[in-house]
Amino acid sequence: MLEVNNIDAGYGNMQILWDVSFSVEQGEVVAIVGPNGVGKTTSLRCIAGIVMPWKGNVEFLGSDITGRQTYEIAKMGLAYVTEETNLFTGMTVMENLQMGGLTISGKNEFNNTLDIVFSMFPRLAERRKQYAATMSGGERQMLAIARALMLNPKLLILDEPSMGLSPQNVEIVFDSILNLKSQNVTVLIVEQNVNYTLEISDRGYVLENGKIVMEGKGKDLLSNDHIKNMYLGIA
Amino acid sequence: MEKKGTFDISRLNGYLGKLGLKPLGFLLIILLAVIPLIITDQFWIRLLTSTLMMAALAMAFDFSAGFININNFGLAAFWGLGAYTSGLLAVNLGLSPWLGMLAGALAAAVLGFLVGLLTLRLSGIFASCMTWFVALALMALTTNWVELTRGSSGLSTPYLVDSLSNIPYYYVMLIIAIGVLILLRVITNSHIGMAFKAIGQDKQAAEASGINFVKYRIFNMTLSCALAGLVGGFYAHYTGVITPTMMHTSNTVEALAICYVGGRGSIWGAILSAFILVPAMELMKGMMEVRMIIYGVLLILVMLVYPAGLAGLCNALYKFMKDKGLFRKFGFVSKNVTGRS
Amino acid sequence: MKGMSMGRLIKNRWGVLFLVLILSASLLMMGGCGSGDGDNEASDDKTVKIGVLGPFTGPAARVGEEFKASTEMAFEAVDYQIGDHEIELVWIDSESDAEKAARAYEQAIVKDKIDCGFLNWHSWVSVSCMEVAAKYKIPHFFSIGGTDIVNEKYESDPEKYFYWVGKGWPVPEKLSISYVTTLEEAIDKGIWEPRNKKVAMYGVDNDWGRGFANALRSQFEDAGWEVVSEDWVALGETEFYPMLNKLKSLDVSVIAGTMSDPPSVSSFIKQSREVGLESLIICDGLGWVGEWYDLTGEASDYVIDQIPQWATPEAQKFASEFEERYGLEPGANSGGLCYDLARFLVKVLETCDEQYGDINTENLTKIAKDEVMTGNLTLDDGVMTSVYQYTPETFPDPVVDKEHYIFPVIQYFDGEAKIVWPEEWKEQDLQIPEGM
Amino acid sequence: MDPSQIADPIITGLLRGGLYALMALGLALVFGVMNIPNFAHGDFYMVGAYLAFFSFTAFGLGPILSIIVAMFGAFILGVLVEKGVFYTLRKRSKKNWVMNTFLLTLGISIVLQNSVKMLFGANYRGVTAFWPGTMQIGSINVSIDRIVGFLIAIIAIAGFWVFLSKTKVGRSIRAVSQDETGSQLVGVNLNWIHTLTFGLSCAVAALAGASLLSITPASPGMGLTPLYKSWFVCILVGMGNVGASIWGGLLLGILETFAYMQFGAGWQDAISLAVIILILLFKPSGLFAKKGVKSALE
Repeated sequence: MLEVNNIDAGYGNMQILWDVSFSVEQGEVVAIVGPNGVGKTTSLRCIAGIVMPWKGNVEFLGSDITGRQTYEIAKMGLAYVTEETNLFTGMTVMENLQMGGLTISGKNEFNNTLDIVFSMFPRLAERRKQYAATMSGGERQMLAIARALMLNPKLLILDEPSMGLSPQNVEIVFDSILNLKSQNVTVLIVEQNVNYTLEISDRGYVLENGKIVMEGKGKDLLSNDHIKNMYLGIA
Repeated sequence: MEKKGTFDISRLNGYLGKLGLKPLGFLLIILLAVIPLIITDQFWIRLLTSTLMMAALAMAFDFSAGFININNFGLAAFWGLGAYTSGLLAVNLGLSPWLGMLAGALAAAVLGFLVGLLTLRLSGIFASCMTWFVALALMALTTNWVELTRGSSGLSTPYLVDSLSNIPYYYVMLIIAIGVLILLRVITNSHIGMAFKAIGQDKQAAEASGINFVKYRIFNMTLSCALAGLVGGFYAHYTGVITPTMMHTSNTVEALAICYVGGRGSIWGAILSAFILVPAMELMKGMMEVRMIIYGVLLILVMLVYPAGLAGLCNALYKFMKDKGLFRKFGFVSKNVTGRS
Repeated sequence: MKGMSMGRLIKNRWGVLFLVLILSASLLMMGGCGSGDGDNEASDDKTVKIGVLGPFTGPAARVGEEFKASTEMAFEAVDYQIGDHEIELVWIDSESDAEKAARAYEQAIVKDKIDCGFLNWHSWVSVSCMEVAAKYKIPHFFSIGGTDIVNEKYESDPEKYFYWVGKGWPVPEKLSISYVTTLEEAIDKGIWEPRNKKVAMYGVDNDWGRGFANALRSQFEDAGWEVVSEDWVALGETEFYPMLNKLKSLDVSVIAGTMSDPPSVSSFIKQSREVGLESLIICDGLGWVGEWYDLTGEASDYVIDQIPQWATPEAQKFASEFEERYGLEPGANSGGLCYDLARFLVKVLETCDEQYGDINTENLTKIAKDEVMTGNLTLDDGVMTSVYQYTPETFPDPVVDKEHYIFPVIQYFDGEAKIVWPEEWKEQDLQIPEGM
Repeated sequence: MDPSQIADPIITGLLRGGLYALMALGLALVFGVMNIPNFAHGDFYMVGAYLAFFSFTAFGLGPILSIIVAMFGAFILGVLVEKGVFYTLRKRSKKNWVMNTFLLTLGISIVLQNSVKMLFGANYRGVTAFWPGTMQIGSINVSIDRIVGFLIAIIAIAGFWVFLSKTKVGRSIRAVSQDETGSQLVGVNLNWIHTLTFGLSCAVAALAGASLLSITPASPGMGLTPLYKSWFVCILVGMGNVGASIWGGLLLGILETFAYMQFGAGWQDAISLAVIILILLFKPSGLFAKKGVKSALE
């Protein structure tokens, strides 16, 4: 459903990505792992239309979306939870979710989606009047995922969902990802928490220095020596 | 890397470099100095005097706008403050206009210092707004304190020199303008200039690298205001009458437009654009509104199309010519090629 | 930074094109104008340049428009020709600001090389331009700016400031006394029984407003009135509720003062009715511009002003011609007075031509000194007032009395002015609204 | 002390403040959503006044219709300006955006003012009254025009509040002001919202100019005073705090009226400015600065 073909990208004069290609199939959970600053986030931004790739193209649901505007891509059913979460901090939980469901036209449909999301994140249901600015890191991450789900996405992209969270909160977030997987949502996830991530992923890519250096089934990658060396600290 | 044949010119270059000048700029200054010998028409001399004055104001503006990223929206008020200080001292205490100019600069510096303190905690655009508010308040005060300033009726001030000729004024203004240019160029080319740029771009990062934000910002505001005050002091004794409308925002806007068309953060670009814009505007005075519309459109276009302004254009041409080796052909070899950026 | 600027330049061809265009355009312009200047200098000496000073832009631009129109009409009547001299008018915009005016005036002297100056509206502009005229020894005829400060400046050095030849408007007290006289006469005759003898002064905050209000103030005090307050408002102010409410609570019988710009004065009158001010209003200058009634409406009823009327057939002819040509209703003071003064100037120029055969700055100065100042040369067929004459005693003011220069006191009803003073011209008695 | 001495200035001040609040609302909106410090705001006020004048006098439309025409006209002008200028700049570069747009608005202001001057001259064009008559409030008489003007301001502000908090589009506008990327990610068309916001802000300014026509006649330079008044308000309450601008507006109105009555008409600006500068000295982010909202502080 998503195909990234040979993209080069960067900022200003600095190239970050070199001939990067990967794909995500319907119903899969795909992970991109790699050290800091190798271009994981940049590649996601290329998909979401925030960064324009210099070369190559991105196909989503069979159509070329390279150069399309972010909001158009979002409307096609691609939800992207960024590292910074990009929540509307001056709005309540409810309003954030209403914004997430902006593309839903009918009132009933909206309420149904909301029910589903609240059933996944009961904690948010309790706090619907709370301002996003006053929430804890874990709650924000949850809200960000919930807001993305309000889009009824065909593909959900998560960028470092465990970033800066306490172990307890990390668990909550990963549980919800597993939950999504069970509900047959397609997920593309970028994480530094390699162990956890590859555990729950169907397939994985390893990005180093702006290039895809390895790809394979999640479990296979976990047992790979290079991965063990580099990311898991197992000699 | 000095070549034998170009030894002298390189030496000159070195001295000028210390003053933040280039040989071409130096030539132009000499040209300006001899202009009254060539053009004797009083109108042109007056026009050039106004041009130099606007150039000096625009340079003072650029010193804040182009470096610490604060558009001093109240610059005209500091200009007016200098003028009123000097004018009032001359009228009431009989102080010589020459000392009055310095007093004007001092008064503007003090207020600039206070405004610097006042805006210390504010970021760029809000600091600009604050200077604007202070300027509006100052203008309101000047207008309403009729007992002191004669309010909007204007204050008649003694002339600087007792002569029908405008040439003395021209030279005084030329000296002030060149002084401002060299002073600001020397400062901005030194480590202080780097510090200004650093705090203008990112306060946190600058502070993290050990730059004293408070000191530099206040120093910048004080100096920029003081220079405006100095020019104001001159102006008071040039026109012979000053009114509170001097402090009007539209005068700041004029300096601002000149600064931006010239190229922000270059200092010397302001002179260049003043020499194009001020005479052009003056000659179009018959077309009142049209000329202001041109001003506005020019400002919009520069911002949209080529924000580096005239200075950026010149730098690009300079570099282009240097890359093609055109200077070598003419014997201009510069040690310090980035001196003008 | 530097490395990038070239890259940007190449990428941005439009930018380069645009800047090059500006550069070449401005160079062309400078070149073009430079050569134009050369032509001017080469033009023959027979052209007489008259710098007409007026507020052509800014808050009093409306007055400037009337200045322009009436001056043009006066000179068209002689076909811009005095003897074999051609007259060229140079418009000097004072923008209602002393400093800008002085700059523009000096510019006109050095750039356009005017032979003499003419007209002006504001006193503070007079004061600043007097200095310039004195500096360059250019005679400037018949400026309307009338307050004491102009006279004071003249008296401080009559020799030096003589070049500001004759004011077209006397000091305010010479005219403003008529208001007090009008009210006192009405009280004597029993037409009006004021509930108290309290008066509040107001004025636009400049030489004119303060000069006028101070003159009127002492005249009121001399007549036994108590002045209870004074308010100065900025030029262009349109918000008067706070001030009017204050005046209302002071319970004065009369408020008196002046404002010279149309938006202020019309807002003031309109709002005075809105807040229900129960005082007789003396508003000097309400009718100065033609369209005041469009701005105030019926709020101007009962307001007292002092303005010459289009009384004579010549005056009416001028007014209708003016309106036809410029689509503006002329104000008596700005349009009419200016027309008279321009005709006076034409007379001055003609006399100069007859006596010296050449019109230039020097000869005009002599005419000013020998003929105008002495009262030999007068304009006695003015459309607004009987005779414009100066005498060495009154100089720089014109002679003010019923035979020469005086404005009737009028009261407005439905946009029409009715003369209520002096007795000889009176159209009706002073009317006092209910409850005052 | 006579209670009316306190009450009268408060009433007068409130009537005045309502329109300041309306102006400030538009300014705060554009700054909050688009990060543009709009120095041409006063000129849209001026455009509104002119449009209302011509609709009322030349075309004989009623007062309400004239005001509506003014709003729509300014909205369209605002949309054109946004598309022509800010959109172009946004496409080119977002570097140093606040300063660059500030200069652009200055340019727009110069162009608008002088174009109007060229077209209609420097004359003052006013109407004596939209709705003749006066009304007694407390101990003072007030013209119906002022009361209607105040009501228009209050209704417009209330309408805006409902629009921003209860509708999808309004919420999107707020979302954009809080997080541009976030709002794009949920499918908000940023360009559209920007254009709409700028147009609305211009319409609001024009609304204020049009409703005040009988008090302040239209002239090319009339926009400067409302411009800096609305800047006072915005900075006073905290930049970008759209909701608080109403309180700021009313506060400024009252402050000015008291200054006017105590010290005379000329001093109101100096006094109110001094007070504002003092307040900002102690509360640099404004009186009602909200956490998480863009503030003036570095």
